[in-house]
Amino acid sequence: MAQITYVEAIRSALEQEMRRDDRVLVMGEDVGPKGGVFGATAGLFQQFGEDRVIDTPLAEAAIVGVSIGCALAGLLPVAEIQFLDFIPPAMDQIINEAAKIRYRSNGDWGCPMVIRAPCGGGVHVHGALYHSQSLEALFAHVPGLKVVIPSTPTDAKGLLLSAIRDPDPVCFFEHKALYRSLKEEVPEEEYLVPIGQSRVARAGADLSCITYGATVHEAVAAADRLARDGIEVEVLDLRTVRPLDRESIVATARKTGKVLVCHEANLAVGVGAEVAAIVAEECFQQLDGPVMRLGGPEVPAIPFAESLAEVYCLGPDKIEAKLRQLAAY
Amino acid sequence: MAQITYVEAIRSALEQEMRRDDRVLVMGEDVGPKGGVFGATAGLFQQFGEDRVIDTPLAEAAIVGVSIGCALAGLLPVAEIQFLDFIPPAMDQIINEAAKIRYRSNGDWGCPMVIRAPCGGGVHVHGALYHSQSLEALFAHVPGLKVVIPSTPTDAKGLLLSAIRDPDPVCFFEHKALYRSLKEEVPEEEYLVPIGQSRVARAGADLSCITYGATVHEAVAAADRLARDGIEVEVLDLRTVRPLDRESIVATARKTGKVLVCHEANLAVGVGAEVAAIVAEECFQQLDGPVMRLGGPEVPAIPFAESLAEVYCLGPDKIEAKLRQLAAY
Amino acid sequence: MAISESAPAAAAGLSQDQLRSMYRDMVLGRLLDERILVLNRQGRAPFAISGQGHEAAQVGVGYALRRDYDWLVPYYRDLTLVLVMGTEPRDHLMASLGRAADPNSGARQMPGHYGSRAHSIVTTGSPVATQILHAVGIAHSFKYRGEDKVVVTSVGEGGTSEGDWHEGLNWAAIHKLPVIFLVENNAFAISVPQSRQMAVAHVADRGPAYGMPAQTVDGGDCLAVYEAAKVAVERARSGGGPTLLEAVCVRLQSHSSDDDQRRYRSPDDLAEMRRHDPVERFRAELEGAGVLAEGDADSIRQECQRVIEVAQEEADAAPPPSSSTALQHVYQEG
Amino acid sequence: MAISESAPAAAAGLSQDQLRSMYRDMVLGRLLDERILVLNRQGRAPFAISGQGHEAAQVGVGYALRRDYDWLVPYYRDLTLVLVMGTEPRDHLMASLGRAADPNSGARQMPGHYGSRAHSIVTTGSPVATQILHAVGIAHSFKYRGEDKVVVTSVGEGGTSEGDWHEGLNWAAIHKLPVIFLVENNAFAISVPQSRQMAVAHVADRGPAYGMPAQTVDGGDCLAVYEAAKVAVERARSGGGPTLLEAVCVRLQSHSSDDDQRRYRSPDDLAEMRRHDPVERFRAELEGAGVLAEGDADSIRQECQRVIEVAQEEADAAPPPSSSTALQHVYQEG
Ligand SMILES: Cc1ncc(C[n+]2csc(CCOP(=O)(O)OP(=O)(O)O)c2C)c(N)n1
Ligand SMILES: Cc1ncc(C[n+]2csc(CCOP(=O)(O)OP(=O)(O)O)c2C)c(N)n1
Ligand SMILES: [Mg+2]
Ligand SMILES: [Mg+2]
Repeated sequence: MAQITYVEAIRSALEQEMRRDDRVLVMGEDVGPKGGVFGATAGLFQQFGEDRVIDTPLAEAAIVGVSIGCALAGLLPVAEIQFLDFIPPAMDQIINEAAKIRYRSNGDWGCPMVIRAPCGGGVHVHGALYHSQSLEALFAHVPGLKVVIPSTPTDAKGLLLSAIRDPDPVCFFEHKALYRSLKEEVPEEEYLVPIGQSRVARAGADLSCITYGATVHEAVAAADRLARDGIEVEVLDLRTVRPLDRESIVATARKTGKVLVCHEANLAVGVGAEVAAIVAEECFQQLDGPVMRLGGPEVPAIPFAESLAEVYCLGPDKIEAKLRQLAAY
Repeated sequence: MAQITYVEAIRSALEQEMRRDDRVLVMGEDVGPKGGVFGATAGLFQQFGEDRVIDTPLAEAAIVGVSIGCALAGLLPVAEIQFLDFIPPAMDQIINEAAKIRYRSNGDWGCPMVIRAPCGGGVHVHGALYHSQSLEALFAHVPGLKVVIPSTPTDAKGLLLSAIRDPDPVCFFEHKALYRSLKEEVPEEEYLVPIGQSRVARAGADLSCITYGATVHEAVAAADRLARDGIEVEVLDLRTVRPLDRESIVATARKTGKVLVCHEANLAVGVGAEVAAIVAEECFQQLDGPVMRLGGPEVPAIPFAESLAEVYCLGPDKIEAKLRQLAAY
Repeated sequence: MAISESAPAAAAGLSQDQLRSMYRDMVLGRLLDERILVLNRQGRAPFAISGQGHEAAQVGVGYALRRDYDWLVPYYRDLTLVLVMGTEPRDHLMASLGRAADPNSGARQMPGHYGSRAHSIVTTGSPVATQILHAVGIAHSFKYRGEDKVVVTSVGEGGTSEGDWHEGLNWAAIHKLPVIFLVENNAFAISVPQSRQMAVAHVADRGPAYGMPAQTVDGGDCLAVYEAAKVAVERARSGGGPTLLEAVCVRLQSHSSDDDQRRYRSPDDLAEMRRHDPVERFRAELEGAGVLAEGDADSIRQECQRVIEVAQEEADAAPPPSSSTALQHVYQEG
Repeated sequence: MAISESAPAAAAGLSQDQLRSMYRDMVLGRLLDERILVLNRQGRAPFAISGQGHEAAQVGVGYALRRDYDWLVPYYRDLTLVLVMGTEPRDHLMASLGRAADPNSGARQMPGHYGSRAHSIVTTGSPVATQILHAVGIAHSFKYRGEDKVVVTSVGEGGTSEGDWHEGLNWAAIHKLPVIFLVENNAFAISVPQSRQMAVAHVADRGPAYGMPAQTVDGGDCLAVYEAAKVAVERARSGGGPTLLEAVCVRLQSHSSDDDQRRYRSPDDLAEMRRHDPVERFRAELEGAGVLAEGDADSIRQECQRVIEVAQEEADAAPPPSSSTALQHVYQEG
């Protein structure tokens, strides 16, 4: 096993699956000779040629819409949207078309495709308002879609392979801050991490912190600090935000009785609201404190200047403070 | 005061405000000579001419994007999207542009505009998958927007006037089933219903039912049935789903200790999740039962056949059943 | 192109049988369309959308395709075209009446949203012009696999204002994909006249913007459309890339059963339009050329009516979908 | 258009002073651009995007407008154009260094996202081509109020693939709005060459699709662009409607500080491009015509450098935005 980064794990999943199945194509802006703005498709053009690694026009609706057509005709397209911030032009194709094709045709047609996009920001990413957004809530609301947000290189590879083999459209969002910041031993051979299953990132019996994406690492760091005081926080990494792993959410909440849900995305009507609502409904009798949430404040996105960005972003300090507040409840 | 319908209230607000302020324009598909597919702009073309009532090309991104330009240049556009189902092509203009203009320019520019769209469906609306959607969650998630969903003719007029005079972009969603189904005495003169303030549609001390839009009437009907058994349900009509009237939500929840949130939109990561999460966090000590939710099931939208549509839709029966379950808790 | 009296069958390389079959399909489409409007007026079909006036264009294009080989990504006015591609009147009556046996959607969608994997007719939704991009992706797949299939996608002239249309034509031209963009131009997008939709006289004026061959053809002239479509299909099949084909049609009925075009079109305009009924025109043409003998048109009409009667009886007797199926097929099951 | 040696000043109706001023603005834009790249390489500016190679086109267009009267909806390569419209080097250095005094966004956006109500430069975001529609709405407002203002919006050739571009041009043409669509065609959308973006040789080939006058002009030829822009502005101001103006430019630097164009462009291609530096070309032209005497170019350069030095000193000393402002201006306050 080699130590590889998150972006290398993505690249390796794409390459392995393209080698295994010639129905798999990659398309997007700059995915060809340049290898993608983050290198996620580096070398694929050279290896598989321009028929399978397609530099598209600058047109997101087309990237998704043409991918849908490919899926309808029996291919397995992996569309890349250069930044998640630029997915809204493709929203109609995603939520009105891809998500509804199976249902509207009463199962006659299906739409197996993956939409990959880098998401998220933070004080050291400098993407600012339009290169930092976490828009997963917009997709997590929509039946017919699956939405996956891996937090580790191992999950990135295993979930991407599952996504490509999934018979339905999967949104696959990759946090930019993770691309090169952590390395991990990742099996070279293929393996599948199932969509819809969360993972206990850190076990604990006193509090639950339910989260996903890059925030998992911040939550674990915060939990480690509480552990020094003998407070054990269980960190649940959702991995998939649609469909949610309801069972595991309920299990950890019932076990600890105190839940903090956190994510980088805007808080209001976010994925965290859904998790909190599930806990509030299903764990009423086991709760020892209010279900708390921590997430992006009421501003449109993460600002450029560090002094502003840090107001938006979470980080271990804010999570720690909130966990201590909950612990003291 | 005349008895008028919901759609007449909309029309009357548009007409009055266009008379009062010549910066107000209306644009959309078929809003001109035809007067809109639901008649919301009937007669305006004849009264105000083609410069102020603009039949646009079939292009939703353009309807919103051109309206943004008008707003930037000092006009007060009211854009009509023919059905809320067809707003996704304009999503980028709404969430990346209109919603972010003030923030991204540090307050140098503003974007006063209204986006009107008929939403919702139901067993007797027959709009099916693409003429029935309730997509408000997608906008309620986005800071920078306001999202208004009136449930009565009186509110429709007063809120629309407020929306047009609001300095920021307002999404104004009108439930099709309400357009002609109920009449009410509505003041002929102008009046403003403030954005962001809910309304107690029915007072009660035993349970709270928090909802909005057409569902308000179903909830009131259900509540009336419980009243026969001496159970008094308070129905809170949110009227605005962004920003939420947090105070009133918390107040009713604390008062009754038992909360059901319901809406026609898909349940997962919906507005109801946010309301439930607020209640779970802020009313923990006052709750006497789990926060329950009722909403659209896990299917992409409302199907055509009545036998299928009724599985999707709420209606007083389902709300009643859930309220009784909560009451019995 | 018109059939010369001396050699009608030879025109366009069509046999007399084929010409009669084309006429028969036009009549079938028209009569079925009329029947659906009747069901709507009777309050039995909650919604209907009519393709009357577009039949000649649709038959012309449909006959240029290889059935059960080439693909179609249609739009809601294409009743006649999806009949040509192999669907049955029964299928559409099931849809109109909201029956479980509606093969398009199992009564999940409003009628007029065609789709049939069996006949390579791609499932369609309501948002205008989204299908353009699907057709491009399908054409991409044909090219990728080295198949010589062709895909046709259709849209109204109103739909050409959408961004998706632009993005699709541009992409297809870059990659020289085997796709034909059929625009059925009936001069109205619901109530909005062409002059408020575009500042050009013909949608085909937009072909050169993409480096794409484009042609405007009289959509009331079945054989002219057939000829133009054949050229386009041949081009696509042989690797020559996409074509933009504009068929100028009339919209004989209102936009849909929820619309009344007398509210925004003048009586003169409507009367003038009615003089361009393509079904009548084709009948006259075939009779003039001797392809249809006296009485042929009548018996074709009767045969079609009988097919529709039988289909309606079936649809009448068919059950609505069971409520228990409402939550199925959101994701692949099993 | 080139300046004839005999009557250089008269060419294009520009005085010698104006020509020198145009040259000065080009040099200012270039030097400021270079300075910003230096700040980025020093690790002081986290992000930079360069307009080098586009200066002549931008000066040509900017000088055809009435400053503080006409409007601009720019894109990220328009540093020189927004300088012509009245912004100052200081403004852009504040943005690059993320200072509170950045007038574009108060350091909320990445540098290169221009906006200034004071100078009628509309706030811009990152999604490519959205601004096209804003310009159309602005032009609509001018026409509605009977003002004879004109709005220019710019975009790269890559942006013309987006649906918004299509929808905007179509709308402007229908209503004959006073807007100029400037396309700065540098043949690349990041790494994607024009041949993968469109199947036509010139973006201006798309004008007729909308019924819109369109012209391709050498974007390295400042005065040719000025001439073409003047015609377009005159047309717009007098009610003649929109124009599509394509200026063929070179992208001398990589797409942005996060890109390295040597990874996808050949050394020959890059070398050939470098021979087309528009600033050098204009200097040679003006010197040849005697508009710039010996030493003029040097002293202009020095004057610009001084302006930039002073601006940078100011920006260096300026504070970042206070954290307390991060939540402001989401909605109108007070
Ligand atoms: C994206 C979208 N916007 C609006 C509508 C509502 N709508 C349905 S058909 C139609 C007009 C279409 O006109 P055209 O494309 O010319 O086709 P025609 O109906 O004339 O055949 C409109 C506005 C829609 N279905 N989809
Ligand atoms: C909607 C959207 N998609 C993708 C991007 C990422 N992106 C930024 S600039 C660019 C290329 C633009 O090329 P072009 O329009 O030719 O302008 P140029 O940079 O060459 O001046 C891309 C893909 C974006 N900003 N917005
Ligand atoms: Mg039409
Ligand atoms: Mg470019």
